[in-house]
Amino acid sequence: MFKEYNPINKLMFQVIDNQGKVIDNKLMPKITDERVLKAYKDMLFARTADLQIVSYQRQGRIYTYPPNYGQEAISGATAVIIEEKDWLVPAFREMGAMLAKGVTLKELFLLFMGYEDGNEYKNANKVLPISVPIASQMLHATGIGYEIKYNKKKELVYAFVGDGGTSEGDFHEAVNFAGVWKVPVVFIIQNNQYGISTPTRMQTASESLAIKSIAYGVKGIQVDGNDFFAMLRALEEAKKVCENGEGPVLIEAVTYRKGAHTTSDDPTKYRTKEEEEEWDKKDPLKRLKQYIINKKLWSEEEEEKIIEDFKKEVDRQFIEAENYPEYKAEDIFKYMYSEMPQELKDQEHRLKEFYRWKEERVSQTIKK
Amino acid sequence: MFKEYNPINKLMFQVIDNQGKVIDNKLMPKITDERVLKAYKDMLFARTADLQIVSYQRQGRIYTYPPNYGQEAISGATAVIIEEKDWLVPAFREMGAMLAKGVTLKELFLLFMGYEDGNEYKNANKVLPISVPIASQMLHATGIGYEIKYNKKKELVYAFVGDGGTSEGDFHEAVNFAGVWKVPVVFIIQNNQYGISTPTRMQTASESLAIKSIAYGVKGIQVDGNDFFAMLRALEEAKKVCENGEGPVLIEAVTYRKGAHTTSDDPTKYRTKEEEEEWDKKDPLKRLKQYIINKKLWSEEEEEKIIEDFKKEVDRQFIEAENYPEYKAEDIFKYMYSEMPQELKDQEHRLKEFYRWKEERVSQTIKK
Amino acid sequence: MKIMNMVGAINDALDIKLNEDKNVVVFGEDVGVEGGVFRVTENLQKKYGADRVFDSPLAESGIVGTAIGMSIAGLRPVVEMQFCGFIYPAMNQIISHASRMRNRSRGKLETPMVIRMPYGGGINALEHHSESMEALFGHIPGLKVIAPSTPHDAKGMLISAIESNDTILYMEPKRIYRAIKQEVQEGKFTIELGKANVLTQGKDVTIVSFGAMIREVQKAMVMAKEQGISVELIDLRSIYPIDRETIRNSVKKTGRLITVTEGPQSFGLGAEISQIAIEEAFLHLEAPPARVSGYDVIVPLPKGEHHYMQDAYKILYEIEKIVKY
Amino acid sequence: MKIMNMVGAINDALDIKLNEDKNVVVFGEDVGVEGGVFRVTENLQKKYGADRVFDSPLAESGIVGTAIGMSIAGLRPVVEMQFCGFIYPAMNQIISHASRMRNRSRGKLETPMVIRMPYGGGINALEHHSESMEALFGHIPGLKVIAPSTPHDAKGMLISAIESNDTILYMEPKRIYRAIKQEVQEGKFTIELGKANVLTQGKDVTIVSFGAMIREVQKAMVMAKEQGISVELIDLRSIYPIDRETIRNSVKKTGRLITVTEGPQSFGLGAEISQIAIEEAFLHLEAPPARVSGYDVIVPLPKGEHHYMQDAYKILYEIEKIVKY
Ligand SMILES: Cc1ncc(C[n+]2csc(CCOP(=O)(O)OP(=O)(O)O)c2C)c(N)n1
Ligand SMILES: Cc1ncc(C[n+]2csc(CCOP(=O)(O)OP(=O)(O)O)c2C)c(N)n1
Ligand SMILES: [Mg+2]
Ligand SMILES: [Mg+2]
Repeated sequence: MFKEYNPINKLMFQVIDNQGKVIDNKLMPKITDERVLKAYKDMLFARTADLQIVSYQRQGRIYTYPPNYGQEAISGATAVIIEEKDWLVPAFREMGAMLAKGVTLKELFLLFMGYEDGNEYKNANKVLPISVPIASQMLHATGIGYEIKYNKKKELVYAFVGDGGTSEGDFHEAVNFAGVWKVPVVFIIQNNQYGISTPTRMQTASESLAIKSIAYGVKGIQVDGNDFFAMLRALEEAKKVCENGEGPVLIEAVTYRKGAHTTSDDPTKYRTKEEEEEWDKKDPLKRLKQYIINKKLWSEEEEEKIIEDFKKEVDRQFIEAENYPEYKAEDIFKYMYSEMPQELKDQEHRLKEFYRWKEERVSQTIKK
Repeated sequence: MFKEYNPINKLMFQVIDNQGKVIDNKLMPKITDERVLKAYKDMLFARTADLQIVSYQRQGRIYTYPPNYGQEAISGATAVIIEEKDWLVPAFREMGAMLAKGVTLKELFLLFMGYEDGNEYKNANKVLPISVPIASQMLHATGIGYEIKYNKKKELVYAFVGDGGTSEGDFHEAVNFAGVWKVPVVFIIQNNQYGISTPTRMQTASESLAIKSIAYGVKGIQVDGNDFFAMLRALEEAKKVCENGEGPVLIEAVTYRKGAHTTSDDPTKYRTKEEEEEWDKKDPLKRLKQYIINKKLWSEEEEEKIIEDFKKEVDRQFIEAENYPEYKAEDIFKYMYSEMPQELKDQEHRLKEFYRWKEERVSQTIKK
Repeated sequence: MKIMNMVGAINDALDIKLNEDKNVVVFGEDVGVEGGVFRVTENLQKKYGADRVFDSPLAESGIVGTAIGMSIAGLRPVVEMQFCGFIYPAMNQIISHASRMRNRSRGKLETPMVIRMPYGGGINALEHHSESMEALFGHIPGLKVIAPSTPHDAKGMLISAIESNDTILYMEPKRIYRAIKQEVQEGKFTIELGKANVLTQGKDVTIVSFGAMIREVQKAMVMAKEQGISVELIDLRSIYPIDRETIRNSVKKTGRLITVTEGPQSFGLGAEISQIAIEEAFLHLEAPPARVSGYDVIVPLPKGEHHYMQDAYKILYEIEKIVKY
Repeated sequence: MKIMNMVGAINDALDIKLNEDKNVVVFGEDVGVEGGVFRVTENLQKKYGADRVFDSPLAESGIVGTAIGMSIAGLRPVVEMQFCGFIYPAMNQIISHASRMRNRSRGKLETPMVIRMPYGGGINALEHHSESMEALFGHIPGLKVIAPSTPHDAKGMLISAIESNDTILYMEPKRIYRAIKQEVQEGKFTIELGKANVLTQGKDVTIVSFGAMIREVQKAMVMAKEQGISVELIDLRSIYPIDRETIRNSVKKTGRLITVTEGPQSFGLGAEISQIAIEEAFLHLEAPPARVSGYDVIVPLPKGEHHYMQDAYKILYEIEKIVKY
C-alpha cells in the first residue's frame, strides 16, 4: 500500500465515500460489524462529550478547551488498533484515543477545570499527558520507540501532531531521529486545515504533509482522516511496517476542525461558511453512520436514545469533576522532585505560615 | 534542469569527470577561460592558505580552525556568481566565497587568533560573520530574503550549511519559511560526508539531502560539489529561479572534507585510509587543474611559482594579524548596545579600577 | 487624550510606527488575519497589507531567526511570541544571535527588533500560559527586557523599543490587558528605556515591582496605609538594564526593600534587586531585603494558582514583617 | 585509589553505571565512535555496544526530547551537549518537559536523565564555547543543576545523578578537565546531591564558588593568607537546590561573603547567594555581600577573555575590599 500511495503520487487513501459507500472492498480493514458499531458509538460519545463541554464552557464551568469536533474518525480508528501494551502520545485533540487507553472523561474535565490531577490517568498506562507546546511531544514518541527497540519489545507508539505542528523544528527532528533509529512509531498528523487561524498552505509550500516523509526516508501516506475505514486500514498497514522493524511511518490524516480552535476562538474571522459547509459533507460521523445504517446495524432511533444516555454519562462525570476536593497548597510543591529539597520545604512552610497569618488577620477584620 | 535533476530521480549533476574531462558540453556554465583560470587560482589560494593555517596552528600561533580543504570548488563557484549586491550567509567553511566578497585573510586570521575585530569585514558588505551554532544562520538568510522581496530589490542570498546541520530544527524552519515566503535564497548544503565524526547516513535515513527540498515544496538538486563547473552551472540555474520569483533553491553539494574537522580533531578515529584515497581521486582542484592544463591555460611550473607567491601573501597577512594591537578592556563592553547602559559603564569602571589596583600591587610586589 | 486599555495602547503604538516607518513589519503566529489571539494586532493587516503584517508558520525559532535576518538587512521587525511559555524554541536564536550580532561584528551589524509577548498568570489558563520568566532574559547579555504596567507606558515604551537599534524583549502583562483603562496621549510619544518610575512616594519601605504585580502592590498599600505604613512604590519598567539610581535613592530613604515578582524565586529578579540594594545602600538597610515571588515550582493550573500567586495579602504580610524587623 | 583527572573520573562513573544498569544509555553528538570531543566517553561504545553508547543526529532538541521519551519508558539516558553554548536549541524540551513531567502527571511519569555538558572559559576557544550559564538553569523549577570541582566529586556526583529519579543538568568545568589529578576511590560511590562542601575553614570571609573557579579562589587565598586574611571556601557543588545551611553557618561565622562565578553578573548565581545570606544571616553581616563574576557581556574571544575572567587577582581585590569595609 505504501508503494501505491507513495505521497509522490499525490493520491489520498480513501475507503468509503461521502455517502458511506465502500469504494473498493479490497481496501477495507479487517474489522467485524460489531467492532465497527462499537467504534461508531465511541466516536459518537466523544462528539457528544465535546459539544457538551463547549456548553459547559459557555456557562463558565470549565476553562479553555480544544474540541475534537469533526476529527473523531482519527482517534476512533486509533482506538480500535491501539493495545494495552502500546503507547499513546497525544497532542490535544485525541479524546477518543485517550478514552480507549483508559483515561476517563472525568480526568479530562479535571484538567480543563484546572487540576493537574486530571493528568494522572489512574486507570491508564502508557499515555502521555496532552502536550501544549506544539510538536514537542513527537520527540518523546521517538524516544519511547527507542526504548521499545532497545528492549526488543513488541510495542508500538502512536504519536499525534497538528498540521501547524509540522512547521516546528521538533517535528523535523522527531521524524528524522525516528528514521535513523528505525523505531516503531506511527506519527499521525491531524491536518485539520488550520493552526488556529493560519491555513495549512501558509504553514508550508510542500505539496502535502505526507510527502514530508520523503525527507526522512520513512514511509508516508495521505489518508482521508474523515474516513474511519481508511484511517483504520492505514494504521493496520503502518503497524505491520513497525512490527517488521522497518521503522516509523508518517500518516497525514486529512480532516477538518468543525468547531473553534478552542472555546476562546472565533473561526468566522478566518474561514467562510461555504468552506464549512463543504467540509460538513465529509463529516466522519455522518459517513460512518450512513455505512452502519445501510448495513442495518444502526437506526436513527437508536442514535437518539444513545445520545441521551451519553449526555447523562457526560454530565455525571462532569459533576463528579466539579465536586473534586479543593486544591491543597502542598500539591504545588509535592511533585516537583522525587524527594522534596529543603528549599521547597522552606517555601511550603512560608506559604503555610502566611495562610495562618491571613486567617487570623481576616477573622480579626471580620470581628471589627 | 531542476526537472531532469529532480532529486526524486536520484541523479547527481556533474559536468566534468575525475580527469577534468567535460562529460557533456551542453551542461557547461557560461564562463570565459580567463574567468576559469582566475577561479582556479582563487581556489588554489584558499587551499594554500588553509594548509598554511594548519601549520600555524601546530606552532601554536592560532587557535582552533576549521579547514576548507577538499571543499574549495563550492566556494570557488559561489565566488564566481556572487555579486556585490548579493548577500553571503556562511557557515564556517566558505573561505573562498568570503574572500570574493571582500573579507580579507587577515580578518579571518584575526578571528581565529581570538579577536572579534576579525568579524568587522571593513571592506566587505553583505556578509554575515561565520556562524558557529549549527544551522542557525539559515534562518537569517530567509529573513534577509524577505527584506529583498519586500523592497523589490534585485538581490540574492547565498546561504551555507553542513550535512550535519540538516538535522537541526532550524534547517527545517529556514527552508520551510523560505518556501512559504518564496524568497530569493540559494541554500547550499556542503555535504562533506561527516559532521565531526558522524557520517551523513547517521544524520538521516533520507535518500539524499537534496531530496529534502520536496518537504518544503522548493526546487532542489544534488550536485557534485567537487566539480567546479557543475557547481557553477547549478548556481546559475538557481539564480534564475530566484530572479523569476519562484522562490528558494536547495542545493546539495556532495564533497569531502579532506582535512580534520578542526585542528583539534583526529579523523583517523572515524574514517579509513581507503575512503580518503577514494575521495582524493575526486579532488576538486586536481580536476579543475587537469581541465585547464588540457586547455593549455595552465602548467605545473606556473602552479609551483604561484603557490610560492601565495604562501608569501598568506604569511604577510598572517604576520600583520599577529601584530594586531592589544585587545583593550573597553572593547568587551563597547559593542553590546547601541548606547552603553549605565550598568555596563559601572562594570567597565570597576574593571578599570581593578586594573589600576593590580598594577600598583604588582609593582609593589616586584619592588619587594 | 484618549481612554485606552493596554491592548488598545499597544495596537496604537504599532499603528503609529507602521504608518511612520515603512521598515516596520509585524509578524508571528495568527497576528495577521486574526489580529492576534488577544487582538493586539487587530486591523493592522487590513490597514497595512499582508506583506507588512502577516501570519508566519508555527515555529518560534523561525520567527525570531528570520526577524534577525530582516533586521540585519534593514527592516525593523516586531514579532509576537503567542505566550511567554512558547518562547523557548527561540532561545537559541535570541541568545546566540539577536543579543550578539552587534558585539560579534564590532558594531557593524545591528538587529533592531522587538519581540513582544504576553506573560504572567491570573487568567485561568492552561499549562505554559501563565509564566513570567523575565529573569531568564535579564541574564542574557545584549538583550534589553522591558515590561509596562499601564496603557500609557505600554504605548510609549513600545514606540521607543521599535525605534531602538537594540533587540528588545517587550513583556506584556496579559492579566491587565483590558483591566486598566487610562487616558493616553494621542499620536506619537516615547518613554526613555531603562528608567524606573516612582509611582508613589513613601518613607517606610520601598517596594520594587513591575507589570501586572503593580496593581497587587497598590492594593496592599491601601491596607498598609490603614496601619500607618508608608510605602514607596517603584515600577521597574526595565528588567534589564535595571535603574540602579532610582533603587538606590529610594532604599537610602526608606531603609527597607521588598521586591514583588511573579516568576520563580531562585535566581529571580528579586535577588538581583536585593543585591543592587546591598551594593548601593548597605549601611542604610534596617532589615534584610525581602522577596515576594513565585515559588520554585511550575505555575499551577487555575485551581491551584492562587497558592502560587502574589496577591495583596502576601505583600501586606511581608510589609508588616519588614517594618517590624 | 587511583590517580585520575576529571575526564577519567567521569568516564569511570559512566563505565560503572553502564556496567551495572542495563537501563543506562549514553548518547549525543560524537560520543560514540569518537568518544566525545573531549574524550569523556572514550572506549565506552566499544565496551557496551552501539545500542547503548551512540552518536545521535546533530540536534540538541532532538537529543533531549528523545531522552525524555526514553526515560519515561524506563531507560536512564545520559546525554551530552557538546558545549554549554549549544544547549539552547534544547531549552524548550528542558523547560517545558524534562523539568515538568513529574509535576504535570502528579508523580506518575518520571524523567530520570542526566544532561552532561562542558561549560566555562579559559580554553582559548571560539565563540559559544566558553559560557557558564548556570543561572539560566537554576531558575527553572523542576531541574537540578550540579557541577563538580574535583575528579573525586565528578565521579561520585555523576553516579548519584544517574541514580536520581530527577532530571539533572551536570555541568563539567572543561578548563580543569585535565588540569587537576587526584586520588579517586575505585569502584562505585555516591555523593549526596544538594550538599555544598566546605573546602577550607576560615574566619574572616566566606567565599562561595564552584567548578573551575575554585582553583582561582584557592590561588587568591594563598595571597590573602600572606596578609593574614583567613578565607572560608565553600564549593557549592549544587547550583540548584542551593545548600542554605552551609552558607548560613559560614556567613554567621565570618560576617562577610564573596561569590565567585563565571557567568554574567546580572541575574546570576552571585545575587541568589547574597540574597540567601541576607535572608539567613542579615544581622551577622559586617559588609555587603560582594560578587566577583563575569560582566554583562558576551564572553570575549581568547585575546580579550582575560578582561572578562575572574582570576586570583580579581578575587584578592574583592577580599581586600571586603575585609577593610
Ligand atoms: C510552541 C507553541 N507555540 C504556540 C502555541 C500556541 N498554539 C496553541 S495551538 C496552536 C495551533 C496549533 O495548530 P495545529 O498544530 O494545526 O493543531 P490544531 O490546533 O489545529 O489541532 C498554537 C499556535 C503552542 N501551544 N506551542
Ligand atoms: C548547535 C550546535 N551544536 C553543536 C555544535 C558543535 N559542532 C561544531 S561543528 C559540528 C559538526 C558540523 O557538521 P556539519 O554541519 O556537517 O559541518 P562540517 O563541520 O562538516 O562542515 C558540531 C557538532 C555547534 N557548533 N553548534
Ligand atoms: Mg491544525
Ligand atoms: Mg559535514
